[in-house]
Amino acid sequence: MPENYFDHAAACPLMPEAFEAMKPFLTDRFGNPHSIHSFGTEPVKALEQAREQIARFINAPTTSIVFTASASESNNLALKGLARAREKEGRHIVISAIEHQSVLKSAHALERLGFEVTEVKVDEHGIVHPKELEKAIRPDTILVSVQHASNEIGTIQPLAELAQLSHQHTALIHSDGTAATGRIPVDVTRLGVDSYAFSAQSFYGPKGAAALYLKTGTRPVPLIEGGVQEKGYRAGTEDIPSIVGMGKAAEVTRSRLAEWSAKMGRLSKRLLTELPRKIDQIVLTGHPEQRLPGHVSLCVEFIEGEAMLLSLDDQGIAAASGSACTARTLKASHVLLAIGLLHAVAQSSLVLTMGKDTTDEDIDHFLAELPPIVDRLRAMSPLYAKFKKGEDPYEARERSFKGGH
Amino acid sequence: MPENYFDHAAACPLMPEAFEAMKPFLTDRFGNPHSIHSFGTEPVKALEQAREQIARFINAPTTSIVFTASASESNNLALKGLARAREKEGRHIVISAIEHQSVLKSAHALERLGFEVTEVKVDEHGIVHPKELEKAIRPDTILVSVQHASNEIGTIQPLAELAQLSHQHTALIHSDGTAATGRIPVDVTRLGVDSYAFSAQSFYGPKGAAALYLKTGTRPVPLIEGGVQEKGYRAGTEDIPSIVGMGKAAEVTRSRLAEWSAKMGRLSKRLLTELPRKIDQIVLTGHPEQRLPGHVSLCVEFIEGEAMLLSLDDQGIAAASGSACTARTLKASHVLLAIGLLHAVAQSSLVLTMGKDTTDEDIDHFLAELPPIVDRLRAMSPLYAKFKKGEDPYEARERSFKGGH
Amino acid sequence: MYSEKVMEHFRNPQNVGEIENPDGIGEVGNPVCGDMMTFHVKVEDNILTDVKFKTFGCGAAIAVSSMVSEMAKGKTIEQALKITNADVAKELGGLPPQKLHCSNLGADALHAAIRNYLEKQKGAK
Amino acid sequence: MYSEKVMEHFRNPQNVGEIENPDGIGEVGNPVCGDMMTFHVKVEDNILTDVKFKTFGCGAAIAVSSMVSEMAKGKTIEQALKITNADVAKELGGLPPQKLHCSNLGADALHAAIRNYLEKQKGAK
Ligand SMILES: Cc1ncc(COP(=O)(O)O)c(C=O)c1O
Ligand SMILES: Cc1ncc(COP(=O)(O)O)c(C=O)c1O
Repeated sequence: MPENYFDHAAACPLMPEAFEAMKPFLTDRFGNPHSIHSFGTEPVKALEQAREQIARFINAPTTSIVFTASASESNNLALKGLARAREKEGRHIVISAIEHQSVLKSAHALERLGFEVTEVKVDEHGIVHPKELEKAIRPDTILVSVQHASNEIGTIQPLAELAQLSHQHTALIHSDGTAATGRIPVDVTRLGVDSYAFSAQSFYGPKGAAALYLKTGTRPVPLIEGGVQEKGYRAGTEDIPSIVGMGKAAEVTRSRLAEWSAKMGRLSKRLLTELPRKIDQIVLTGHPEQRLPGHVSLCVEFIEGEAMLLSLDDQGIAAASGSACTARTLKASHVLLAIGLLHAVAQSSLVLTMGKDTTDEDIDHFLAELPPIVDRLRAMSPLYAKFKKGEDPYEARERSFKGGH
Repeated sequence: MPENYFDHAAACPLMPEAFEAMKPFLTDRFGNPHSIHSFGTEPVKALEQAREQIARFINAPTTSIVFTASASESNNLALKGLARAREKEGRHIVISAIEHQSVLKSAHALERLGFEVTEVKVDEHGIVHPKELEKAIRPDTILVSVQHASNEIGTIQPLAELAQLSHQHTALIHSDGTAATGRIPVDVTRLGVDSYAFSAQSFYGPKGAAALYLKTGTRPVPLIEGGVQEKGYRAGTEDIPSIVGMGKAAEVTRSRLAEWSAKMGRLSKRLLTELPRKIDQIVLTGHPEQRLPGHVSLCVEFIEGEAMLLSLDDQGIAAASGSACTARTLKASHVLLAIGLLHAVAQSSLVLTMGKDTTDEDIDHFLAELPPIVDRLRAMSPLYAKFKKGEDPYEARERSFKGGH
Repeated sequence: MYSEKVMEHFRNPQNVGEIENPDGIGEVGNPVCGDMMTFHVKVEDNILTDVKFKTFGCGAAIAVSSMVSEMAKGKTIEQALKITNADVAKELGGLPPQKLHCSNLGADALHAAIRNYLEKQKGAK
Repeated sequence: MYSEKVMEHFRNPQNVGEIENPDGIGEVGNPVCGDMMTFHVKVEDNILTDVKFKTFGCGAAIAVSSMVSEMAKGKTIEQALKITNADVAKELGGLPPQKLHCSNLGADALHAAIRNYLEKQKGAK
């Protein structure tokens, strides 16, 4: 097992407080909250307490929280559900070009039902400019979806402004908050969004627990229908242990976030400052200031992401990449392409996401280990050889690719 | 807390073996199975091991299992996904009249997309007769959905026959196995169904873990889209701890089922025999022989279900009812009406579902406690008073209701 | 789910039964919907000297019937007619939202029995 | 994810580099898709006396390159042209399904270098 864990975006450890809170519900308090008998009593209380904890975490009314099983489910419910709920008012949807696949694919699935989707472009730092959003909105736009922050490049969007703008044009706005919760304070009321998706995993809660905030009056067509759980917005027996864990994690994170956030911010700043001094030809991705604390994303030119990850792993460092290989597709991350990177550069992406327990020693270790790895892989790289000879390693190939695909 | 738990259909306790198997994944093995680094290694192995355990549990190939978060989700995915996948071949769906809400509502949601739904009636024991199914099937029928067994009345369907018939008419057949798994052996290959929904809860696995069996070649349009998890049939980071727990529960249940089933069968037989001797005017619901072991369902005329449950709870007995009050609607269970019960009789339903740890003492206790409860509630009941006076307590009211609604 | 007060009335309902030769009878609800109540009242000098009920229904329906009967007993006709469902729910320490219709039924059944008495009085004149 | 053999070749790839004045050069893949390999071969008396490669790509791509170079070295042209992607994957103790295209690339790059040599030979005649 690596000792330096820089992949909190992929999975966060469950905080012990949350596990402790879950235990009774994994053992004797196993009842169904809808039961009439006493086995239902504790679970129903626990369910509503978790709802309160989570509502407080994002400054929302308790009644506005719907539990789901993943951020992907929350995004699908919001996109598909809100579009279908408003289809009589219009059939145009606007999303940013750097949304998570669960938003992207939900939007494109709606095209098969007769909706039209416009993707708003972002600038080279991944920012959705209000001006660009305004250009994309049409009179028949019913729904806008812009993430709060990016897990791939760390950029935080000017969400409150985008929300205001959407509302001026009578469009609802959904936001995917998966990357933001647990890193920055979230206040959905102040942000003014109509719905907000997030999952327990981003703040040391259990897997299988997530939520969708629905502003009072926001009523999506449900995705999973059946029983009357979650006011009919999401059928299925409630996963009380996971919901309880999510509630506890939200409560603890809320009280510690300022401190965690400051520390993670300082550590990511260190990397962002020191890495370019140690390694040449790297591209820091995302916004230099408007970015998530504890988030570092870069491209190390001429070497491929997965090869770096495997080498880091050998040195006890766990990290991620947006390269095609790591995503199990043949295409580089659409996010990295959207900010204007060449495909070949996007293949060399490295994403480091810290957590509340990341230390300066972790950073030291990383700073010591990455440069020799880069050297070794570049020594094998035909692209680096070309670069060293003064040739352009990308140009011709990038062009042939764009023609070819 | 009641000591006599007769509500395993609502919630089963997690078996300790499953909890033990989950623990490492709730603590240090928290990684994401899609990660390149070593934190992904154990989770990905665990995921595939669980898939094997679950496949073996229902005698299916390992590749045919898709994980979801609830039986409701599995039913929604099967119904909506298969209908949409085959919509070019026809737009007619057949379901039985006694399906769970998650099947019922999924089918009716499809009506809004242009599908037609026929509900096949059942006989007074809740059996879907092949002849009735045949009458309902049309040339444009693409999908049939019949549950394997009923959680409300315990009846087991002649599923293999119904599957054969559906296939003769080139319709796919989905089955909701939620009530069957954990009570009777399930062999989806022998049954011949195209998809089969079930959840870990019915066999002492964790909440939040469920699956959909998809026969090789059966390809629903996904409900939750995004990442490439579960071969694209269900996006969202896998809930490894719950999946591991489900796998372990399946493995243990598979090896003990014959024994548990025999014991539960003997205990439910005891109740079915002794209850009518102790209480007059009760109606045993469901099929007298083709029924789930450990399942007892009845209507105790002239008293309402919830009142019985509260009284039982006071005596330490946890049970369920299909009455309107307990279902939080104003309508009595559609299942009880479908088998021909009067509304007023359906309101007096009582459902007892035993588990692997239910004992003869539990049965003794129940047999001792129910009769005085019935006496007390009947003494308050205006319907019982009418019955005692020789009047018909239902006739006029039932008629006026049928006219009125 | 229910308040202690509701459970107390459910466990030990007051005034269950029928009155022999009642002055008024009210019957509301429908077993088809899960609740039915009959109220019997005895009236002397404009006062409800006795109130009895029988109820087919859930825990709330039984508790409400018991509470209504207690609240009505000893009151004048006018006072009893002023008992509202909100009063009943309040006296019971609250009812779950989905059970508020039960408190409506209780007050209705009482009022129906009183109206039955009043109509009989009119007929007798 | 990868077999021990793959990781071994990834960690200590054999024959990395370029050959000065190579007899054949092959370049396949496209960095745009995440993998690119160049193979250099030296041929004496119809035998591959030296094989070197440079690879931009994932762990599998690097391991495949290394394995292909080892398998080819010392073989005749004809033998080397018969090395298939399946052979390479097998020698590596298997590859994950989504990585099989990397083994294609490795064999392709080797064959491209050999063909380059053969063409030059033809040209020289
Ligand atoms: C027969 C049947 N199918 C499906 C379900 C839905 O299960 P869940 O609530 O776990 O999604 C139930 C739940 O009780 C059921 O009884
Ligand atoms: C920004 C963002 N949104 C949504 C998701 C989906 O989360 P899940 O896989 O838990 O459904 C992810 C997952 O990494 C994400 O990064």
